[in-house]
Amino acid sequence: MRISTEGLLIVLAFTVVLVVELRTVLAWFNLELTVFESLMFSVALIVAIVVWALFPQDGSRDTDASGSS
Amino acid sequence: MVLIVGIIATITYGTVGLGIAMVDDEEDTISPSELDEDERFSDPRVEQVGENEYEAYVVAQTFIYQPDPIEVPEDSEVTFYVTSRDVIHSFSLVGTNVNTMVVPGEVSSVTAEFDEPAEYGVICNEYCGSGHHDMEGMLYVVPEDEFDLTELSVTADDEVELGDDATFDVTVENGQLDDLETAIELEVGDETIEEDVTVPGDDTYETTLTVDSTDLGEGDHDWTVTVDDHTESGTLSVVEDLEDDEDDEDGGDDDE
Amino acid sequence: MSDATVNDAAKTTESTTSEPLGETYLDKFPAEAKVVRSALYSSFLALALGGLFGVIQTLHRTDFLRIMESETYYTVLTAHGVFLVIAFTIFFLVGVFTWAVTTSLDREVEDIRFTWAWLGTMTAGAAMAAAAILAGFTDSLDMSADVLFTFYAPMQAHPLFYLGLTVFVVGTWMAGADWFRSWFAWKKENPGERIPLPTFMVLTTMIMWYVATLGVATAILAFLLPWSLGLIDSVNPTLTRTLFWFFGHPVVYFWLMPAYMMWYVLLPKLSGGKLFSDPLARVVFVLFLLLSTPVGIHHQYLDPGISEGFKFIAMTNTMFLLLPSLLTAFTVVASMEHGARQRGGTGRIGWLKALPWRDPVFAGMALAGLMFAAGGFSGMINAGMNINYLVHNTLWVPGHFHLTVGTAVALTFMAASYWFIPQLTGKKLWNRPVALVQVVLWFVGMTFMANAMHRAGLLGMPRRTAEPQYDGFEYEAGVGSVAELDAQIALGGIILTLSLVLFFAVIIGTVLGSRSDEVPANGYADTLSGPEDSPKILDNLKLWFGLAVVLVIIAYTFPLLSIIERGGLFGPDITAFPQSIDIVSMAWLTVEQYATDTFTSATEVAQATIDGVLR
Amino acid sequence: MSSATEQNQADQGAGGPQLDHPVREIGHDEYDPIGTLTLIMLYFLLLAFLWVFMYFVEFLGNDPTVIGWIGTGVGMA
Repeated sequence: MRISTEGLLIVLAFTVVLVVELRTVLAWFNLELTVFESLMFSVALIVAIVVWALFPQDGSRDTDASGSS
Repeated sequence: MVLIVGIIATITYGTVGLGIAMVDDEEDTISPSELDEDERFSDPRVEQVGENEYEAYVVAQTFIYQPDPIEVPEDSEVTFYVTSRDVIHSFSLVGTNVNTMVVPGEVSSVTAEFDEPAEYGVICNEYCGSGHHDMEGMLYVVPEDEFDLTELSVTADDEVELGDDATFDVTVENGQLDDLETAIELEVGDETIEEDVTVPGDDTYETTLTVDSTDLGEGDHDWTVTVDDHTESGTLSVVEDLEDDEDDEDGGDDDE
Repeated sequence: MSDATVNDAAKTTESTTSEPLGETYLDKFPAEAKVVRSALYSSFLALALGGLFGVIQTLHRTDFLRIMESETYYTVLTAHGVFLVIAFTIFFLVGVFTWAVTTSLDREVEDIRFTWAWLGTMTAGAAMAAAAILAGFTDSLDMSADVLFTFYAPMQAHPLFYLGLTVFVVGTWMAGADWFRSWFAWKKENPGERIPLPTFMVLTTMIMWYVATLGVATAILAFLLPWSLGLIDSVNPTLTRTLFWFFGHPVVYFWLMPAYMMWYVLLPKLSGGKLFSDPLARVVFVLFLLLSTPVGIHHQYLDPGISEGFKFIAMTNTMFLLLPSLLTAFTVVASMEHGARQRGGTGRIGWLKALPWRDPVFAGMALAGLMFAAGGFSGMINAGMNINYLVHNTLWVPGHFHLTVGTAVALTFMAASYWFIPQLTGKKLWNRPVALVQVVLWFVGMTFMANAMHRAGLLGMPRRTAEPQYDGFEYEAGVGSVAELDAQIALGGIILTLSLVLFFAVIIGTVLGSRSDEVPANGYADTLSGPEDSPKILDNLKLWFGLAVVLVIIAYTFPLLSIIERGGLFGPDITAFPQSIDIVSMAWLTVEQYATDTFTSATEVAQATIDGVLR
Repeated sequence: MSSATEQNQADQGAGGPQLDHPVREIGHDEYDPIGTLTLIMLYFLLLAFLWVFMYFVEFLGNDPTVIGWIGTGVGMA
């Protein structure tokens, strides 16, 4: 775990905001994504963040909170 | 502070520089129960009031707009006078900045320019009762050559005796300000009568067309009167002898 | 991400509690705790019902699931609106205000029976209004109140609805009297002392409320109630509408002020710091007191029968109302930064990572504040006069207030509940991770819903409709499609419902738990710059009350007179004399000049205070 | 950063009211809310940009718009 479970949760929450608006913002720059493409992109982004977060850096600690949520 | 002043400045620019006006209190109040006696709202309609200037009198009520659809020409400046017969509604052209509340007792007047032919949905965006979501109308902005405010009405005989003349009283009303140059065309049976007319602006032209029933022969004949895109039609019976009240042939009104 | 270590280290301390243990509110004020608890439970009941109606209508209007006739939609919508923005928020805030007054004055209420009496009055009123609304679901009762939260005449509700609202408001007036009574008693014992900040906030908010409710009280008692009872035949729809918005705009500050109070007095403490500035906080509340009411006409930009000049003045006032909110943004963020830096945060942006994000109370309030920043933007658009043509009565507007009252207020209240319920019950919060997931879910759900609502509004999709699908035309979406926006709204609604379920799980779990001595002590944040730094004049409530009344008189006399002149007191059947409005307008311009001067000097005081604090 | 962490842990060990003085105490005079100013400036820039976008692109691009002349409204005459 690189960041705490709670930290990950917050980061993911902010990612959602980004993802929701991404398609509109890109459209201003004439980058038209379909719903499916943007969905795939967001899933990929979230998976990337989760993988990055879970990547074992200093052993496996921090299990206290994740179990109950 | 800078932000606030900037915002107010933008709005002021919109008002002064671009001439964007708010709905306001320039119109007198009106009693919603007396709309039928009001000269503007007893007959909801579009009227031409100047070159490229039109006025639309619209009544909103649960859960319709009158008139529906509203038709105006392109390149026109239209002032909508909207009032309500019952509760608070709105008059909103979807996807535009034409949007006003419609309050009973008040007349909302909004002016907008329509440069190109288009179709707009008109919706009520203020909750007005259980059928609120069904309250919609249409506004058609049509090409100039397709637009007219001409009204045609025809009074014709139902039945004539063989040998008599069948008469068609044609009234053409020109709601626009320019003269209307057109032709009245009557087709009855195999006969065609045409009359070129000029209807002065904001005026009415009346004429009577006659057809000798001998030319038609006995039997039923469908007739059509055409002025531009407007038509009126009906059926004329030519009979040997009128059964009763022989000369009293003031003919029922044509069918629509 | 080097700060992660700090987080990890701090975590062990926090996993028990983020604050020192000690005497809870329940220990100190057992009788008051019971009242506050009852108020909170009432508000939770309203929240549960309102939330349920919320998800039903979300799925209905987006056409995903229609379990009822579209006619019934408006009953559901009325219930959703009234239960959430009136019952949920106000029951919660009277609880919090009682807590704030007793805690900060450090004294019990003067007479607990009176305290119960106002809570009982409010409950009775709420029950009456709720009965009238809910009766709309059944045909067997000849009663309904499908008039939505705004109850615009000539739409009429059952008299019980108007009566219930009146009784409810009278209850809140009594509550205010209770808190003023406490303050008077305290002042007698502590002459010359500054009013403690939380009490100051309560008192200014209540003064605003007294002024604001005069509008709705007049509308109901003089017009709508007699009219619904058949005593008078006709009402002037523009007049009652204007009186409604006289109250209808300040009421949003009545919801918002307690949330602001939480951000000022709890959030700095939870961040591990102190409130940046006590005087600035006072200035903010005074500005809200002064400016909240004389702005209501900005809800009527598109109304016929009100002149453009009045609308412009309402807009100017409204724009200045941005000032206290922007000051709040500064003060609250600065307080959080103070906490973060005390916790070891560094850098221009990096300090954000040092905040206690794993604490659901903190995370909820911080996310609520962030959403409020976004809502502030759409609020600016709403406040703009001619740009209002673009958004008026479209889905943009619900998008806006789901960010403000639906998140800034509701999420702050929910997060605050995680702090209050342990205080009031002496029981430890059940399951902090679930609570954290709950607040984050609310944030995510509202992101989807509010975003899509704003965008649908820009396409011209109306609010307050059961079926925004029409026969004659289709919306033109620039990016994406209407189906996509509908899906986002529905998804948001479902996530929010899930979040609500978790909220009730945590609350019920906590209440059913057993007493614990691990509950943090009752208290509120210290200040970096205390009341001693603020000009004494800020505590002169009489002055501010007087000034608020004057501003309201200035802002409303002429519009109201003009409306009455046009349409008559009792509606359009009475002949109007519109030509005399010209005279009124001339007089108005003079008065406006005076108002601007007054305001400028008020702003100067604020500016001076800010400068003083920043130095 | 690491020293701060240690100090924090030390505080915990003492069992005192940890988070009131978690790492260091910053008083009024030494506190410089630079991060807040950064965020607020960013927010202001965003607001200004979005306002301009909303007004000049979304609103003015949403023709037709209600027009008229100032002075027709009695209030401003």
